[in-house]
Amino acid sequence: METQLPDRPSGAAPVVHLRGAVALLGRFPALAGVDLDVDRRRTILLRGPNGAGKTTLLRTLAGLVPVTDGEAVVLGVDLRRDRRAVRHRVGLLAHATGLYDDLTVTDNVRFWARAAKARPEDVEAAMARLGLDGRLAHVAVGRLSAGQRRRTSLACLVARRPELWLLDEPHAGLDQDGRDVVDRLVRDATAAGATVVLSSHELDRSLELADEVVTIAGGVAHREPVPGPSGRGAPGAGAEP
Amino acid sequence: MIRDALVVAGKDLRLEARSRVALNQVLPFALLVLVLFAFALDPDRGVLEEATPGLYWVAVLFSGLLALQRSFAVEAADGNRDALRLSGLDPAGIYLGKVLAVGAQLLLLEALLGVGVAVLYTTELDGWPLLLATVVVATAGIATAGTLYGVVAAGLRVRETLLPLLLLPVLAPVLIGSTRAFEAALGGTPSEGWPWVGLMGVFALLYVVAGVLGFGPLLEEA
Amino acid sequence: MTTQIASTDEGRPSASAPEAPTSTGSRTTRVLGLATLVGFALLVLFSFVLSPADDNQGDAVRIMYIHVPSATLAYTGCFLTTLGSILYLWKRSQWWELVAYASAEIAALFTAVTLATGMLWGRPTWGVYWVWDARLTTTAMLELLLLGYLAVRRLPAEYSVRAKRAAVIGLLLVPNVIIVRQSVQWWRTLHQKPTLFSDGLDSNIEGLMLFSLFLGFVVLGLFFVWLLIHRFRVAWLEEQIADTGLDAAIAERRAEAGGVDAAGRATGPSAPGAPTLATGEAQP
Amino acid sequence: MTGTWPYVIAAWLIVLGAFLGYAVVTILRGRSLSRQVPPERRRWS
Repeated sequence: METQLPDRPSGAAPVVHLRGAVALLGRFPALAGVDLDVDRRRTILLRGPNGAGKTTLLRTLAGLVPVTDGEAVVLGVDLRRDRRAVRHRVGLLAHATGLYDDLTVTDNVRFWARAAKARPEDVEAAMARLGLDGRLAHVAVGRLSAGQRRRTSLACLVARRPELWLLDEPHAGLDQDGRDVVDRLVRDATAAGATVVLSSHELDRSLELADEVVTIAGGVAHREPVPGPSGRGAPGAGAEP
Repeated sequence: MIRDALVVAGKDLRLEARSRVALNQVLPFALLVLVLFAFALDPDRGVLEEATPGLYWVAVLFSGLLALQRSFAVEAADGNRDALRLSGLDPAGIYLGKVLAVGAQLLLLEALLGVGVAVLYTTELDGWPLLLATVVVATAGIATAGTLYGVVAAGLRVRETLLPLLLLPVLAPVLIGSTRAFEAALGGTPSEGWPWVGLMGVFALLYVVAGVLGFGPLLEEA
Repeated sequence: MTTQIASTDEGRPSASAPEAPTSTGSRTTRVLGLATLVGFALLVLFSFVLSPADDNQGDAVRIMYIHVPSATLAYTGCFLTTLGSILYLWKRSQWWELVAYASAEIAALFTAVTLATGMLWGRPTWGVYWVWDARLTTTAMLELLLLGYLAVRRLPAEYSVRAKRAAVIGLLLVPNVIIVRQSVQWWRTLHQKPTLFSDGLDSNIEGLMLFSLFLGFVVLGLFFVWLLIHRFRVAWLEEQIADTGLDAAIAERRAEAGGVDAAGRATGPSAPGAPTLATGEAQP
Repeated sequence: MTGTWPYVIAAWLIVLGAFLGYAVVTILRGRSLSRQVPPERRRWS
């Protein structure tokens, strides 16, 4: 059923290396033997129906969900041995924002950045990048719209400067401008040497970003060729249909 | 660890400064309890004066429970546990930070309740060194044990009912000790009170150690 | 000791037990159970017929033959719970975690029995059901602490989550009891005379009374072990039900891909067929 | 001292009843659970 992947050609160790990785949510095998390799500076798009295991895969890569079987190495850290060691090096944008409703946008970004020992100037830069440096900076997060909250958690992520970006539906709930910001962030991140794994249902947009598409279904990954001539090779060819 | 504790405590206190839940809700509740005791125990028969130390600490315990619930309600938001685990903060630091923030709020609460008792029950405060020492160790005990049991209950749908069941029996020695120590201080026999301060100190120490060691695994669950 | 209560297949030659039992009983428990039954019959005989009434307490002393052993075993169970919790957190031993859980439940039963018998002893002896005696109060607090542990252990969650939460609380059980006991003792002795129990039993106990008490310890001890084994096996079975069928679940999970995958491909732009593609090949 | 006998009897009845009840419940639970677990996982030795 699952595809046998050829062994990697020799070279730099991949950022993500999964072989037959199984992750359980309670008794349910959300990941039922995933094989996945991601090289540095690449952008991988995960697609698949709801409940296929995309979110669990991202949470597993972040070191949140334990891997119970198979191999799993992320950023050189063996997740089966010590999954905590990888956490401060990745940035996960999840559905839930994890922000404190009663604190302002600045308070939130500053707290999470300070927790990750980020530099203060990175906090300012990240907020400016997401368009949060104006009026919004001093508004309590509980009073923001869903899109604005998403921008706030993206700012927390940017300020941390993660080596591996894990974006769960980053375009969801954002306006046109916000989506453009996300796309630029992804491109800048890979240009700066980071690696991105994102899941999305907005294929038009994310296919342009992705170097590679991986379909997740039934807790197993299948690699696919990138459809069309787009991808990293032709960044300018992303004309909207 | 200390740095992380200060970051977390700063966040919690800032959160309180912005939302003022402890100030606007917990504190009035504590004063209300004092008034209710006066209704229940006739102030004219002297019962109230005799029972003042006990009533004071029961009021502290119940309102402290509310403060603890609040301290973990803010962390119960969707995805917050994940965010904390990913944050790079030392779990022991998170624990100590929350203990510090809860402890600071409790101290404020106790100070104002003390004024309330002095005014409403016309208690003459005496034996200051013992009173202050008792307040410090009792607060440390409530905050350290409460934060540890708070994280066990946090994130559960039943946390409002579970936390009192877990915490109040555990805090029984603190209630007994702080009440006896206050009685000793107010009664002019402070030497009887100091062993209790020691006992509560041991209690707080036990829970600091348990919390520093146990908070990480407890945060890790799920 | 590990194989005594539950073992995996290689625990002992299965020739002695060719068929898996359909209950939590085994030869050991049947022997223990029989001994317990006989023991209880003897204990009743000794407590009610053979042993005399006490000079001070009168017939109420007959309650003591079960009250004192229950109390001892309640504290033993509480100690076992803490021990099991420590060993679970330290060695990740599920066996010890289940021992901790089983003994906490049994300790709760014995504590309840201790409290009930203590009150029924107190009424004729002291004239009241309850006094704020150090031992009584500590035992009552122990019951509450045990109920807290059990409440946490029984919350629906994944095994490792439940076990970890409960183990942290179980670990603190004995320290808590010690501190509670210390505080209650100081509390009661600062203002009034020492515990009332001390003049009750130890003063002039001899002969048949001492033997009856000793028999009580033996019989209740046997019963405790018998219950512990059964309760452990029940807990074991509960976790086995939760555990079974992981392979089946994975196969089922993968089979989801069949239907969904086809649907995904129908809308997807890529051609069906072997989706094999080495990472390097896509590189421009 | 005949007044103490009701208390003694009550105490014993409560104890024996509680023990018996708990033992029966435990055994019955074990039986019903045994049926749901594959035999190789419930071999006590």
